[in-house]
Amino acid sequence: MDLIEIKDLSLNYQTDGGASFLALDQINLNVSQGEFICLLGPSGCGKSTLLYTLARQLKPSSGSIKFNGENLANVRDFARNVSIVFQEHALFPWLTVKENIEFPLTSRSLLKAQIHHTSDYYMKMVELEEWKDKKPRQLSGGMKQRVGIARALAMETNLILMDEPFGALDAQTRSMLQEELVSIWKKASKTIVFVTHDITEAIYLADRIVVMDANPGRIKAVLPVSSKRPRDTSSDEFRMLENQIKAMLKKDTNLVDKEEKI
Amino acid sequence: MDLIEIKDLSLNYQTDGGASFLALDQINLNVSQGEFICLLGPSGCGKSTLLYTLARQLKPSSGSIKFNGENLANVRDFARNVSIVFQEHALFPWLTVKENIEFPLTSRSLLKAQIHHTSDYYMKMVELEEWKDKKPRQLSGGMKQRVGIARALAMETNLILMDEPFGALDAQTRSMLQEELVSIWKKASKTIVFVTHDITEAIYLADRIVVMDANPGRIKAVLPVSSKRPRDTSSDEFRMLENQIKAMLKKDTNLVDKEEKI
Amino acid sequence: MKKDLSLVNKTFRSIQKIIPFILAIAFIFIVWQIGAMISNNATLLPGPTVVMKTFLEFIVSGEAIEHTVASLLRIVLAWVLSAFIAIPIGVIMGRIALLEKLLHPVIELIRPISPLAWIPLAVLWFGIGLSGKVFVIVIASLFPILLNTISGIKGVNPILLKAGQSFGFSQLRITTRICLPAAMPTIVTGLRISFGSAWMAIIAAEMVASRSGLGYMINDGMEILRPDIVIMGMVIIGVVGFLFDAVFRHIEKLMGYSL
Amino acid sequence: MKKDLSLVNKTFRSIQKIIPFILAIAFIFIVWQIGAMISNNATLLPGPTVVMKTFLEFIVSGEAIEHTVASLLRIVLAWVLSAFIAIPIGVIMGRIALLEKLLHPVIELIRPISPLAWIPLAVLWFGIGLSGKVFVIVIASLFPILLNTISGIKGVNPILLKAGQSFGFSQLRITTRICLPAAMPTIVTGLRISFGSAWMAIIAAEMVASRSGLGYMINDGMEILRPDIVIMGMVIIGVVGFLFDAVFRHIEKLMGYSL
Amino acid sequence: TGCAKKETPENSAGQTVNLPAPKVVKFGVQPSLQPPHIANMKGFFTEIETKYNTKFELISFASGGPENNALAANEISWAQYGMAPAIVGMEKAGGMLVAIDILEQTAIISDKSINTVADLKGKTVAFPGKGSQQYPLMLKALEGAGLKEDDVVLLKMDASNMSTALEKGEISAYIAWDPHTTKAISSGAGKILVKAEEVMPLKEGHYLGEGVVVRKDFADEYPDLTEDIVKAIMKANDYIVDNLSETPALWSKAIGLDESIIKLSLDNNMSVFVKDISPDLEALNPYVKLLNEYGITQISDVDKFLDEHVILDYTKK
Ligand SMILES: Nc1ncnc2c1ncn2[C@@H]1O[C@H](COP(=O)(O)OP(=O)(O)OP(=O)(O)O)[C@@H](O)[C@H]1O
Ligand SMILES: Nc1ncnc2c1ncn2[C@@H]1O[C@H](COP(=O)(O)OP(=O)(O)OP(=O)(O)O)[C@@H](O)[C@H]1O
Ligand SMILES: [Mg+2]
Ligand SMILES: [Mg+2]
Repeated sequence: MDLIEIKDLSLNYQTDGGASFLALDQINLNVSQGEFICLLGPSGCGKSTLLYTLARQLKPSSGSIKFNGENLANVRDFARNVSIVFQEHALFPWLTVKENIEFPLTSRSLLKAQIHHTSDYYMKMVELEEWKDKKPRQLSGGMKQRVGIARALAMETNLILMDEPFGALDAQTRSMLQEELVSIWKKASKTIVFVTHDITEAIYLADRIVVMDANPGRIKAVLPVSSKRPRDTSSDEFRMLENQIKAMLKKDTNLVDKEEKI
Repeated sequence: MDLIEIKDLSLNYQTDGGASFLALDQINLNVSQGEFICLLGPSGCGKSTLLYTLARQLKPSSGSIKFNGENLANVRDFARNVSIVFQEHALFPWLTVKENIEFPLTSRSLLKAQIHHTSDYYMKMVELEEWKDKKPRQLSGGMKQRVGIARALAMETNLILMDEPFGALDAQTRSMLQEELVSIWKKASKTIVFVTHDITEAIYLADRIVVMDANPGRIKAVLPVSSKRPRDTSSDEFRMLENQIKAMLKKDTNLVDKEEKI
Repeated sequence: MKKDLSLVNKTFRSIQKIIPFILAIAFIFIVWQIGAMISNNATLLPGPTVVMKTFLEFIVSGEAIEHTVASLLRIVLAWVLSAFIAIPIGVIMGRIALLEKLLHPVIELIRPISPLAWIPLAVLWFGIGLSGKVFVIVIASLFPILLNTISGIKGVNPILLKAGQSFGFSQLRITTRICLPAAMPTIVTGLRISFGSAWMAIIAAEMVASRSGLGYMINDGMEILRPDIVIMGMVIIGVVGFLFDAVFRHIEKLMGYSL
Repeated sequence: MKKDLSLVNKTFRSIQKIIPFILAIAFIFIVWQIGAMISNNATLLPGPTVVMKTFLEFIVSGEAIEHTVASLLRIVLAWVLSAFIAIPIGVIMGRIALLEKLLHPVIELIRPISPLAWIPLAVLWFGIGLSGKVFVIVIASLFPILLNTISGIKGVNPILLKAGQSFGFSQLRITTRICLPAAMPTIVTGLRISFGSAWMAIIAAEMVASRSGLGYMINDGMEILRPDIVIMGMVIIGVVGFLFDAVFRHIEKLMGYSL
Repeated sequence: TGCAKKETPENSAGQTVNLPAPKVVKFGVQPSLQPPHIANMKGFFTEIETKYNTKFELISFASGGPENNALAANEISWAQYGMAPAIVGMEKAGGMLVAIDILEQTAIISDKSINTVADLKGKTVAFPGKGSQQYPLMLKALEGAGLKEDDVVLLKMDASNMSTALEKGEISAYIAWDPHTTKAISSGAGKILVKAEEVMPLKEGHYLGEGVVVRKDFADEYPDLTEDIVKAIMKANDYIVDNLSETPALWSKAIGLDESIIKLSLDNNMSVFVKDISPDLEALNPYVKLLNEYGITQISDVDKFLDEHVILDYTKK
């Protein structure tokens, strides 16, 4: 049994005018335990929508999502099963690094000592012990994202959802964090669903890449990446996959260009 | 005689505490007429500082800059010789596309008809005629940058300075605009100094890449790019240059990482 | 068919917009009625019905309109005057840091003093006629415009200034053609707040000897033991103030969009 | 050596900070002196020297301090009360859109009505003691806190709310542990503005009935044609208001940084 | 000025041409039972307007303080108000007393539990401010009962709120003028504790209520006009005394006060009018001294003060 089973999932946004917008159209996807999945596609193709539907923050219009064989809507203690790493970190500016990481745990009935133990463990994992008493504004962008990752890890959920967590970072920091994420994912043996619109990133990270298509949001292809990690971005295998996906997306890009989103 | 001759240029920022920060240290660089130069380097290496010194918005602490053989500070009618394309477009939100492009010309003693003629010409060049009566907020990010480029072109200066003009755009739009920029540069036969921290972008665009180094801001290398345009980003030549620059910058990146800018 | 639907939709939505307003009035009336019943002192807090009756009388006699118009004229005059004084000064202060540093404390020292306290000086300098009242209102309405203009000008995106410089524009041109339009939304907000302050100062202003206006009506109502008139005046001030604010907010929104 | 220099620097810079303030006072004094000379009406506008003399008398007799303290106590009380009323209501309105839609027009209808107009009702409902005065000040100081709290809560970065939801937090926990701290800087700004409004309402409040306070002093000075007392009161209000605002701005800045 | 009128008004002093007068005569009044309202309603001012080719403007003030402010700023040249503000106006605002046209209008109103002024010891008593005529009268009343200012809690408040405070039991008594006094009586919340005349019988067994003040420079520049205005007020006063039952309707129309309250005030002798409204020096003198004693005025030479500021001629003519 797969961890996630998405079947015929559609999602309609109700817009103000009374009209509706089909953001996800007949999505079918299974994710197995421990897998690293990347959702890739042009802006507006519904990547975030799909992710937040998995996070139960959006309700499907039709279709079903099973989590551990159970209907997603019925999963109890949802926050112990699924955690999220947001784009632009979503840290609480008035809390220190340590407090940010511990914040989700404060609503669980845990002893203080347990909470400290957990946060220390994951702060070590993302190499932030030295910065634990700093406020987010004192951190660089990359460090903020590491706090966000540590926070999600500290929730010790099976599934971690990530919405373009590295989108706002510069190229160097970004590739560094990608490396780190892969090693953490291996260490902690989590299941990750990762949204990106960067082709290189998707190929570098994913076990399988879910290429999506806009208008309506559909799955265009699911591409397995078989090469061993750490992956060499200049290898021929990498190149080929990159060019294949580029070609796939090209048509979309032109479409987007012609319409010129306003 | 080269268009720009920079000799032993240094620039010290005076900080609040009374201390000073050496942002440019002994820069020597010549730019010839019609050349496309890219300034490449990690964040904080002084790329923008160098650019704005050329734009005469910052004063050198020592050294000299010659423009057309004349001392830069003495160039008369400076705005007719040098124009700038800013990061994040710097369009005036209350003016239409056409008005934005014409705005720099309004302070010159030109006839209305002349101004309209000029703006029409460059609007056509960047393919924006259809959008001429729209306000910036009605445009996509890529279109805004094209307006910024058209505005700089319409000033009909010999030298155009660009400070990461595509930094805020997504990958697809970005590569499209790079293509366009190259073709416009050829058509209008301008001299361009272009700041970027994206290696691929620099290789795709430049005649010569000026690789800079941080702390203090220095020129590390000046690499000519000889391959013919349009350049193929997957060609071996491209790859090699890319890896060469990456290796060059690697040391810096680690440095930056250790120091963790706060 | 589609068009019809959208028309129905539109009407429906504008009705929807008025509903909270109507509910608000109903809510206030109910609280007021209860308050009147609890106070049980008709000579001091007449209920809504009594006030409505007085209101009708004042409408019929034309006094309600007359007083409202008189007050509005004073306020609009003072407000326009404030704008003419405050916007230029604010622009100059926003552009010249030294001047701002020097004048800001002056503003901050004068600002806390209520318009009420200025009444004797208003009488001395400007008399008990229109200008005296206008002065008192200006005291109340000047500062929001001034402070918003300064902060609007200082808050102009520096890249727009850099751009202006790169065009070879003079400082004057940068100020009038770039800073002023860029600061306009903030200035409009200042104008809105200022109108509100002016409107609140009308009672104080019309304490300076007057024979018309809502403030006069309220002051006089107190003196001649007519609480119904006092409360009617309050209601008119509330409603008219609300309506103007709504109009200004609309303008503000349009301005914001157009930028 | 380096330390010494930085100390000198620091002292120098704090002196630099006070300079504009001193210049402002000097400026006001000069304008005032000129104004007094032009008006040439000592019964209505005495010059700075006359007022300084009165001020010294009032300092010696202890009255200046006594009135200032009396006013401050009333204001602080009313201001704290406003905060206790407005922050919870504001938080609830900010969180529950429907409630905001319903109550917002009520606020906007009541807000334009000057505290002055409420005096008769203040006497009726709360009497002439402390509570009557406090009510009048609350009318002035409630709305800035309320409106800032609502906008602060509504303006909380939605991603923080999403994060809270994803942690499995209850609505109550999200409100108290996320919305409230995130809105705190805006609320503090509201508290500062509110203190200013309260301070401006002191003259109106002390019209309710009093034997002390700066408002009382000014009202009384007006009645017995003692403009020196009136102007002294205005100066004290200006200076004390300025100082409090400066302190609040400092707190606001600290708050802003810590976020 | 400068308008030659052919038809001679009967009561004119003889001149028919070029009677000097300002364009507008600004007259400060209050919305209470003041004779200038009656003069206005009965057209006595209109006669003067025609004769001098001028205009009367009655400007309403809530109390004597702001009225004095306006007088000092030369924004009004005539003012009718309580005797204490009148004397402050004479001292500081360049005013001159020309008439005393109301003898009563002030009283101490108390709740039912207070029977004598002495009962006020330790109680809270409201007064309308130090600039009012009520303040010295209150002090005098206390003095008469053997009390000092500190023996009661004196609270300054707006007269219009006093009866509310009394009804709510927050004060035990207050001192005010009509209609604020009558209001508490008509609502049953209060009763007259003492009337002003009992505290300070200054003229014909009455207290000195209100007076008319003119700016000295106005009287100097327009002596005839000043005389005619005083006469118009005397005429109004005579009318009030002679037609007491007609006046409530007139006042009510002029100031908006309810007719029944005005009637009640007159029936209770809250407002007392007499025909002799000359500023009687003998009556005034103790009053001026009292004000000085209480620190309301800072007149250095009390004995000379009145000579300089009161013109008896106008009313005696
Ligand atoms: N609340 C909403 N109401 C209506 N339409 C919405 C809403 N949220 C998103 N959409 C629309 O649904 C589509 C998919 O949005 P989504 O945010 O999932 O895209 P995305 O793939 O994450 O894009 P990006 O890369 O820009 O983040 C878009 O066309 C968007 O305009
Ligand atoms: N006004 C200033 N005062 C003091 N230091 C400054 C100032 N402006 C820039 N600096 C410093 O000078 C150095 C170079 O800055 P510059 O903006 O030129 O870098 P850059 O290469 O353009 O970086 P980026 O890619 O982040 O734009 C940086 O370390 C920066 O902190
Ligand atoms: Mg998205
Ligand atoms: Mg830069």
